[in-house]
Amino acid sequence: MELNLVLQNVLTPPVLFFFLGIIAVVLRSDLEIPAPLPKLFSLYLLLAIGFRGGIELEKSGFSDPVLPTVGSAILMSLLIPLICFVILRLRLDVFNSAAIAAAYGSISAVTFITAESFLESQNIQFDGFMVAALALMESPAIIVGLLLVRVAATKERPDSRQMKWGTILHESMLNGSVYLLLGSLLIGFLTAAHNPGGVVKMQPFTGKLFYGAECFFLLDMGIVAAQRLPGLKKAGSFLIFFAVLIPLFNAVLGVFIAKALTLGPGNALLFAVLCASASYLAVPTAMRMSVPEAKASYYISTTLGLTFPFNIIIGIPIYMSLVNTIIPSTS
Amino acid sequence: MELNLVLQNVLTPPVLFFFLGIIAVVLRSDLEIPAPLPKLFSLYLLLAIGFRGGIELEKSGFSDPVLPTVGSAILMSLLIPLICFVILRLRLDVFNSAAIAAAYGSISAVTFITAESFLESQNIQFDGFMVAALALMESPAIIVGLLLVRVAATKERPDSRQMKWGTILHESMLNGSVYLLLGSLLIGFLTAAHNPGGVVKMQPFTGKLFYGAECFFLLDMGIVAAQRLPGLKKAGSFLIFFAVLIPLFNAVLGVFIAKALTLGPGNALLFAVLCASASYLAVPTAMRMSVPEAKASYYISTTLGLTFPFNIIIGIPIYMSLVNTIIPSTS
Amino acid sequence: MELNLVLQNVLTPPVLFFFLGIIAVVLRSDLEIPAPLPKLFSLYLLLAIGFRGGIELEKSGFSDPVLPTVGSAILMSLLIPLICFVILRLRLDVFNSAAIAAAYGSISAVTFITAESFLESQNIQFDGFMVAALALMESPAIIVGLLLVRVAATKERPDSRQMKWGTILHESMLNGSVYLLLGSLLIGFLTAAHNPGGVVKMQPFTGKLFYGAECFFLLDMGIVAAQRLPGLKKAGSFLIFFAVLIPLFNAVLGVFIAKALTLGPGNALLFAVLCASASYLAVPTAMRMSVPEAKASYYISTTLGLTFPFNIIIGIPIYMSLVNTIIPSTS
Amino acid sequence: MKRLDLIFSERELDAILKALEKAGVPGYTVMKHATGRGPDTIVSEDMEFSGLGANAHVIVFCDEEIIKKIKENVTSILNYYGGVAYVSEAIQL
Amino acid sequence: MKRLDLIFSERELDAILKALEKAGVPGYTVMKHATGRGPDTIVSEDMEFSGLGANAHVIVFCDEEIIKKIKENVTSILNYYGGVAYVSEAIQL
Amino acid sequence: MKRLDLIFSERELDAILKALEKAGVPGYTVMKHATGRGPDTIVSEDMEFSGLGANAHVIVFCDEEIIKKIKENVTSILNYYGGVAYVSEAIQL
Ligand SMILES: Nc1ncnc2c1ncn2[C@@H]1O[C@H](COP(=O)(O)O)[C@@H](O)[C@H]1O
Ligand SMILES: Nc1ncnc2c1ncn2[C@@H]1O[C@H](COP(=O)(O)O)[C@@H](O)[C@H]1O
Ligand SMILES: Nc1ncnc2c1ncn2[C@@H]1O[C@H](COP(=O)(O)O)[C@@H](O)[C@H]1O
Ligand code: NA
Ligand code: NA
Ligand code: NA
Repeated sequence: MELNLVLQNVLTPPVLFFFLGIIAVVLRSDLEIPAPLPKLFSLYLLLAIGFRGGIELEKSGFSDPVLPTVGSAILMSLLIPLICFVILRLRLDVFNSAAIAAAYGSISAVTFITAESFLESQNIQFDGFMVAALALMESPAIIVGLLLVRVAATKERPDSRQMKWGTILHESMLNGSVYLLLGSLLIGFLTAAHNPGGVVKMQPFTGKLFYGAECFFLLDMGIVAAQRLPGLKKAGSFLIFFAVLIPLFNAVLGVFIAKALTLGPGNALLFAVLCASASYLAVPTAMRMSVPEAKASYYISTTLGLTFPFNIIIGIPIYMSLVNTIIPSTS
Repeated sequence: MELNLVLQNVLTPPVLFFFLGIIAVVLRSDLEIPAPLPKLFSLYLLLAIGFRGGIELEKSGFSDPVLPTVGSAILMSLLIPLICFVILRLRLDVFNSAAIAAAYGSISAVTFITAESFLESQNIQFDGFMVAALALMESPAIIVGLLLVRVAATKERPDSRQMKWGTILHESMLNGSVYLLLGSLLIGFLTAAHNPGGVVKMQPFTGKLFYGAECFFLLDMGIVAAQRLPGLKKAGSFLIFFAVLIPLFNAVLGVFIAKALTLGPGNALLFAVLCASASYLAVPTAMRMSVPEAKASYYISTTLGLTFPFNIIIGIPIYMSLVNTIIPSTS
Repeated sequence: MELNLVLQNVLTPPVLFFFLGIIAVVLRSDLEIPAPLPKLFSLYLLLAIGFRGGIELEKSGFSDPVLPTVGSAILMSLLIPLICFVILRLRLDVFNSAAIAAAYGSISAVTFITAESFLESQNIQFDGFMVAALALMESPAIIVGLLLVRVAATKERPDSRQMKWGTILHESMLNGSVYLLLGSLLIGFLTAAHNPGGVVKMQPFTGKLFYGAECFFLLDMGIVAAQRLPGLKKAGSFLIFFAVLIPLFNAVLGVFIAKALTLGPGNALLFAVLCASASYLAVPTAMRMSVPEAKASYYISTTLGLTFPFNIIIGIPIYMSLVNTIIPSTS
Repeated sequence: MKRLDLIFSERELDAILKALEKAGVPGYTVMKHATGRGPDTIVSEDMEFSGLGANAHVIVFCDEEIIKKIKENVTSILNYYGGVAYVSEAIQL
Repeated sequence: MKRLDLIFSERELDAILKALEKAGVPGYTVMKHATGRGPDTIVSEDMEFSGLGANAHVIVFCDEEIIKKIKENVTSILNYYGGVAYVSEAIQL
Repeated sequence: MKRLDLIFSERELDAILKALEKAGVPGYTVMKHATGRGPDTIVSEDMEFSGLGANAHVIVFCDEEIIKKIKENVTSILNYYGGVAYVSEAIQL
C-alpha cells in the first residue's frame, strides 16, 4: 500500500517535473532556467499561498481547530530546532548546529503545496487555515537558531559580533520571504473581509494558475536540488543520515500531535509535512547574514539537496501511511 | 464620506499590495523583485491595456462621446505642461522645468488601471474607450516638453545640441512604452474587427490575468516609490508641494472639463485621473536622452516618489468625491 | 484566394504582434524585452507544447495515422539535411554547410504553433499527435549534421577534434530545448494515463494562457528576427535565396508525402510546416558547441532572420493553398 | 596593450559604441545592468523597469594609438551625459 | 589614480557601500549577479532565487589616499564574511 | 599578484573553469550575460533565449606562476572557440 501511494504521488505533474529537473542534471543536459526567473515563481508562489491562506482563515475564523493547531505548529517550530541542535552538536560546532537546526524547525512552502496537491489527487480533504500554521512557523525557528548562537557561542565571538535582539527580530520577521508570505496572508484576510469582489478577481491569478506555476517551479527545484547533492558528499555521512532520518522523526512527532489535536487525515498529513520539511529560503538567508561562521554548503545541501527531494518523492506518501496507521479513520 | 471612500479604496488588493511594498522599504525588509521581473509586468500591463482598449474602441466606434473626450484629453496633455512650466520656472531652470512639466502633462497607466479597479469595486460604470485617451496623452506631452527646451533654452545650449524635429518626434512616438501601448491598441482594434475568435482566445491572458498581475506590479511599485522618497527631500520643499498640489489642481480642471463633456461619473473620474497623474515611464526615458541637463532625480522623485502614491492611495477617492460633488448624478 | 489567406493570417494577434516587433526595429523604437524574459516564454511554450502533445498522444494512441506520420516526419528530418547539404556545398565549406543543413532538417516550434493558430482561425481541424512529430524531428537532424562533419571533414580537423559518438548523442538528445520538449511530452502522456485530474488542473496554465503567451513571445521574435536581418546581407545572396526557396521546396515535398499518408488538410499543413521550418533553438546551440568552425551568423541569420518571418507571414498561407490544391478535399 | 574601462548610462550605449567603432577598436565587451553612484546621481537597479536603464560597463583591449583616437569623441559624450573612463596596462596572456 | 576591485557576497553590499562612502569615494560601480569560487565556497547562479544572492563586483576609481582610508573598514568586513579586494593603477582617459 | 581577465562565449565556461581549476587557481569570479564584438562575430543580448548564450567575463587574481600554468590550456581553448585573455598587475588591498 505504501508503495502504491509512492507511485500515485510520483505520477502527478509536480513530482514528474521535479524528476525532469533532477534527470536533466544527472544526464548533464544544458537545460537551465536562468536567474531571476526562478525568483519570479518563488515570489508568485509565496504571494499566492499567503493570499489564499488569508481568505481561508477569514472563512474559518479563529474558532476551535484553528487556534490549537496553529499554536501547536508554532510550538513545534520552537521545539524541533532544540532537538536538532542537541543531535547536531554531537559532530558539529555551535554555529553550524544552530543554523541547520533552525532550518529544520522552519518549513518548506513548496513541500507543503506538493503535499496539498497529493491530497487533492487522493481526494482527501484538508483545511485552508493550515497555511496560517505554515506562515507562522518560519520566524520562531529563526529566533531559536539565533538565540542558540547568542547563548552557546559567547566565548567564540568577539564582543562586536554579539547577536543583538534587534538583529534577531529583524532577520526573523522581515526576511523577504517571511514578509511576503505574512503580508499576503493579511491582504487575503482583509480582502475576504471587506472586498469579496476582489477575491473573485484575484482567482485566475492566485488560484487557477497556481498548479502550473508550481510544476514549472518544481522543474527548476529539481535542477537546483540535484546540483546541491554533490555538496552533501563533502559534508559527510553524519549529515546525510541526519537529512533523511530527522524528517522521518519529526513527521512521526507531528502525526502524534495531530492525533492529540484530533485533526482529520488531510490536516494531519499537512501538519506532519510542516514538521518534517526544512527551510531553504528564509532560514539560510537569515543565517548567511547573521551567522557567517556556519558553512552555507552544510545547511543548503542538507535541506535542499536531500531533505527536500526525499520529502517530495517518498516522504509525503510515507507520512500519509503513517497518518492512516496512527489516526483511525472515522468515516 | 470622503474618508469612507479612501478606506474602501485602501482595502482593495492592488492598493494593499502597494502598501506592502512601501512598508517593506520602511521596515527595511530585504524583499526585492529583481530586474528585469518588474519590466515583465510593465510590458504585460501595457500590452494588455492597449489590446483591451483597442477592442473597446472598435466596439464603441468614434461616435459622439468618444472623439470629443479623446480630443479634450489630448488638449489637456498639451495645456497642462504649459501651466506646470510657468509654475516650475519660479524656482527651477528651463531644463528641469520642461522635463517635470512634460511628466505631469503625460499619464501613469498604473494609476489609471487602479482607478478602473476602484470603479469596479464601487460598481460604477465606465467606458473602455478611455484607454484611447490614455494612449494618446503620452506623445503630445513629450513634444511640448521638448519644444519648451528648444524655444526657451536657445542660449544655454551649444549649436550642436539644438533639439531637432526628428529627435522630438522619435522620442515622443517611438519611446518603447508609448509604442507598445499604441501598437497593442491598434492590434486590439484590428483583431476585434477581423478576427473575433482571436479576441476570445486572448481573454485569459489579457483579461483574466490582469488583476493579479496588476497587484504583483503594484507590490513592486510600492517598493520603488518608497525608495524614491528620500530623493524628494533633497529636491526641496517647492517640489514636494508641487507634487501634491498640482495633481489636485489638474484633477479639478479635469472634472470641470468632464462636466462640460457631459461624461458619466465613471468616465469623469478616469478623465480627472489622466489629468492628475504623471508619467514615470515614457517621459523620464525621453527626457533622460534628450534633456540630460535636467536632473533625473527631480522628475523621478516627484512623479514616482510622491504624486504616484498620493494618487493611488488618496487621490483617486478624493477625485471621486469631487466628481460626485461637481457632476450631479443623473440616475 | 492565396492573397486572401495571407491577409487572414496576417490579421491574427500572433502575426500582428510579430509585425509590431519587426516595425519596432525598423523604426528604431527603443522597445526591448530584456533577457532573460524571452527565455521564460520560450521555456513555457516548449513545456506547454510538450505537455499538451503528450495528452493528445495518449488519447490517440499509436494506431494507424499516428505511427506512419511520425515515422515519415523523422525520415524527413534525416533526408532534408542531406538535400540541403548538397546544395549548400556548392558555395560553402563543410562546416557551414553541415550546420545550416541540420537547422533546416529540424523544426521551429513557434512556426508550428503559429500554423496551429492559423488553422484554428480558419476552423480547420488537426490532430494533437502532430506534436509528437515535432518533438521527434529535432534530434535526427542534429545527428545527421554532426555525422556530415564527422564524415566530410576528416582532413580538416585535427585528431583531437574528431567528433565522438558520445558528443553527437549528447548534443542531439540532451540539448535543453529538445530535452524539455520530449520530457514534457512524456509527462503529459503519463499524466493523461494515470492522473486525469492533473490534466484538468494544468489546463489554465498550459492551455488557456498559451495563446497570449505565444503573442508576447512573437512580439519578441519580431524584434530578434529583424535584428538578424542585416547579418543576412553580409552572408550574401546565395544564402538569401536559399533561405526562401528551400522552405518552399521542403513544403512541397511535405505536402506530397502528406498526400501519400492520406492526411487531412489540417495535418497536411502542419506536416508541410514541419518540413519547411528551420530550427533556431536546438540546432544552433548544438552547432555552436560542436562545430565552432561554422559561422554562427550564417545559420542564425538564415533561419531566424529570413526563413522564420517568411514562414510566419506568407509561408503558412502559401502552404495552405498548396495543400488545398494538391490534396483534394473529401468533405 | 591597453585596457579601457568605460562606465556610463545604458542610454548612451549606442553613441559610445559608434565612437569606439569609428576609432577602429578590434573588439569590445559590454556589461549592462551595472548600478552605481557618480558625483551627483545614484543609479539603482529598481528603476530598470522604467526604460531609464542602469549603467553599462564597457571594456576594450587595444593599442595605445587607438586609445588616443577614442579619446576625443568619447570624452565629449561622457562630459555631456556623465560617466567615467579609465585606462590601464594589460598584456595578452 | 587607483582602481579598486572588490568581490564579495551581495548580502554584504550595504555594509561595503557604507564603508566606501565613509572613506569619501567620488563614486563607485556595482555589478551584481556575479558568481565564482573562493577558497572554500562556490557561489552559483541557481541559488539566487532563495534570497541568498550571488556575488557583487564593486569597482572604485579614486586617489591613493582614499584607498588607504577604505582599507581598514573594508578588509575587516571581507575577513569576517569572505571576499577579495585588489588595487591596480588606472589613468583617466 | 596578477589579475587575469578572460572573455569568451558562455558555452565554453565549463571547459575554461576546468582548465583554471587544473592550474590551481585560488578562486575566480564569473560574470555572465556580457555581450560584445570580436574580430568577426557580434554577440548580442537578444539571442540569449535561444540557448546560444552571451559571453562570460572571468576574473582571476593569482600569482604569476599560476598564470603560466593557465596559459597553455586556456589559450588553446580560446584559439579554437574565440575569446580574449589579458593579464595585468594587481595588489591585494
Ligand atoms: N569614481 C568612480 N568609480 C567607479 N565608478 C564610477 C565613479 N564615478 C562614476 N562612476 C560610475 O559612472 C556612472 C555615471 O557617473 P556620473 O554620470 O558621473 O554620475 C555612475 O553611476 C557610476 O556607476
Ligand atoms: N582568487 C580570486 N580571484 C577572483 N575572484 C575571487 C578569488 N577568490 C575569491 N573570489 C571571489 O570572491 C567571492 C567570495 O570569496 P570567498 O568569500 O573567499 O569565498 C568568490 O565567490 C569569488 O567570486
Ligand atoms: N579587443 C577586445 N576588447 C574587449 N573585448 C573583446 C575584444 N575582442 C573580443 N572581445 C570579447 O570577446 C568575445 C569573443 O571574441 P571573439 O570570439 O574573438 O569574437 C567578444 O564577443 C567580445 O565580448
Ligand atoms: Na520543519
Ligand atoms: Na497628467
Ligand atoms: Na524543417
